[in-house]
Amino acid sequence: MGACITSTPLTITAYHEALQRAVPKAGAIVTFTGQVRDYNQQGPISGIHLEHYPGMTENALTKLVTQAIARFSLLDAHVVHRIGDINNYAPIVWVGTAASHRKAAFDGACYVMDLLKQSVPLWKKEYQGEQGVWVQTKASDDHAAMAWLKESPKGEEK
Amino acid sequence: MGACITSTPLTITAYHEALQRAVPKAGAIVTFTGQVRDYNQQGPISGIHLEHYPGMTENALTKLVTQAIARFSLLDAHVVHRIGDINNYAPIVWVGTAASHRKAAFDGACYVMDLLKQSVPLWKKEYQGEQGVWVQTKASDDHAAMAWLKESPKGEEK
Amino acid sequence: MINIKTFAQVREVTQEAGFSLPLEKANSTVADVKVTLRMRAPCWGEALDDGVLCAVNQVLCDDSHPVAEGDEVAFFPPVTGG
Amino acid sequence: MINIKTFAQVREVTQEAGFSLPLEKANSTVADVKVTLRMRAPCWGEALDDGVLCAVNQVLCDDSHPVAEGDEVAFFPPVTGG
Repeated sequence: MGACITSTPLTITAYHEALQRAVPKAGAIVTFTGQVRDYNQQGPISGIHLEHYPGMTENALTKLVTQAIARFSLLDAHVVHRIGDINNYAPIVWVGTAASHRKAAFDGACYVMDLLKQSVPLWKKEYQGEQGVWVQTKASDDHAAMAWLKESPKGEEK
Repeated sequence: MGACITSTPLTITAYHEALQRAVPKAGAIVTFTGQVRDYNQQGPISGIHLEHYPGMTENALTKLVTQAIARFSLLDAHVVHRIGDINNYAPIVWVGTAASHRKAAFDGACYVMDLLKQSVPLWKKEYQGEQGVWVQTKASDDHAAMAWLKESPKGEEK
Repeated sequence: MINIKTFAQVREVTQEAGFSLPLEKANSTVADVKVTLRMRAPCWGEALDDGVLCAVNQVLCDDSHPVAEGDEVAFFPPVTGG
Repeated sequence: MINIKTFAQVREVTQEAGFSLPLEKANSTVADVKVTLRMRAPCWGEALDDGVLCAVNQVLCDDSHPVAEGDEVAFFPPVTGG
């Protein structure tokens, strides 16, 4: 199991090989790579900046991966998230899941990404030239989604 | 777009990198790797043999990938399937999908694997020592699943 | 002549992976080919039992599908790949 | 003293990324801390508007959550990562 934050470019191939080495007997491995798109709803963008909450971000990612492993009986799951300035088309996030069967591996990876988007303390600013604009979300949706984070990371898992 | 059959070990990393190079602007890339498990419902196995229908297998895979791209508006999708004798823990099949958003990439990869299992002319024999036993499926389920293959690969896609 | 192909259990039961077969009449169908094959040897009766699939020129077909001179007609069990 | 931290828009609006703040009374809650911060400068009123989240010692909390001496209390907008 692994959850990691980095300000340097993601090395997708290395993560994939590490996961495979960690659980060589897995029947199914699913990976997700999220990359910076060159547009948003307002038009073209020239890159993003991702701010994080040092400590809490790592804890939230670790908790998320631990929950995914328990919930879907995964053999293993890793997540790596980049922070700081990131150019268009560069990978932002990588998730890898390993399971005995493919449904669990797919469901686990989807779950990690869904919750990550809603509940890990990361904030995205999109740039159009020099002008950076924070990405907005509906607070109401987000409050509900963040509810699971209210459990202590060191507490009992449900 | 690519669909390929090989009797040599899969080179997952190379496929992943090729997909990324093919659609560098994709927002989301999902990969699935299926590997030989060392057991079945009867007990431990020592490896498998996969037989295919030369020509029809390639056509079916190509059609499947083409349909997945159309159905989920994927930017690209690749599938590579190994045939012949395959040892425990070795990769059998690799699927990679690229899309603007993650749901399409996940759904596309799931779809390719679901239909592949049911509708591509591949037959698996599992070995316990020297003794090989064909994997069975319920004909009734399979007839329904194979229905889509009755459309000509060169015909109009629905 | 048509080209018969077999795969997996069908190939093992019949011990014939591929061979040519004369078309016995005009307007033949997959069902007609099956009748001819069943008369070829007892093992073909076993091989063509319920559940066996047929592809004509690599497209999956029902028993009513026409079979013409030069066609490739394949018989195989339900698939189990992936 | 408690340690206040801010992120993203909250940090930019207040122009204070982190600082120490005396706890004004025993049995303080997040709501009490917010009252103190709103009096600190007008920008804090804006920064603590609806939708801002609070974490005490890196665990997300409601306004009623207790805040004790030495706690890390962070304010930030809804998350938008991934």
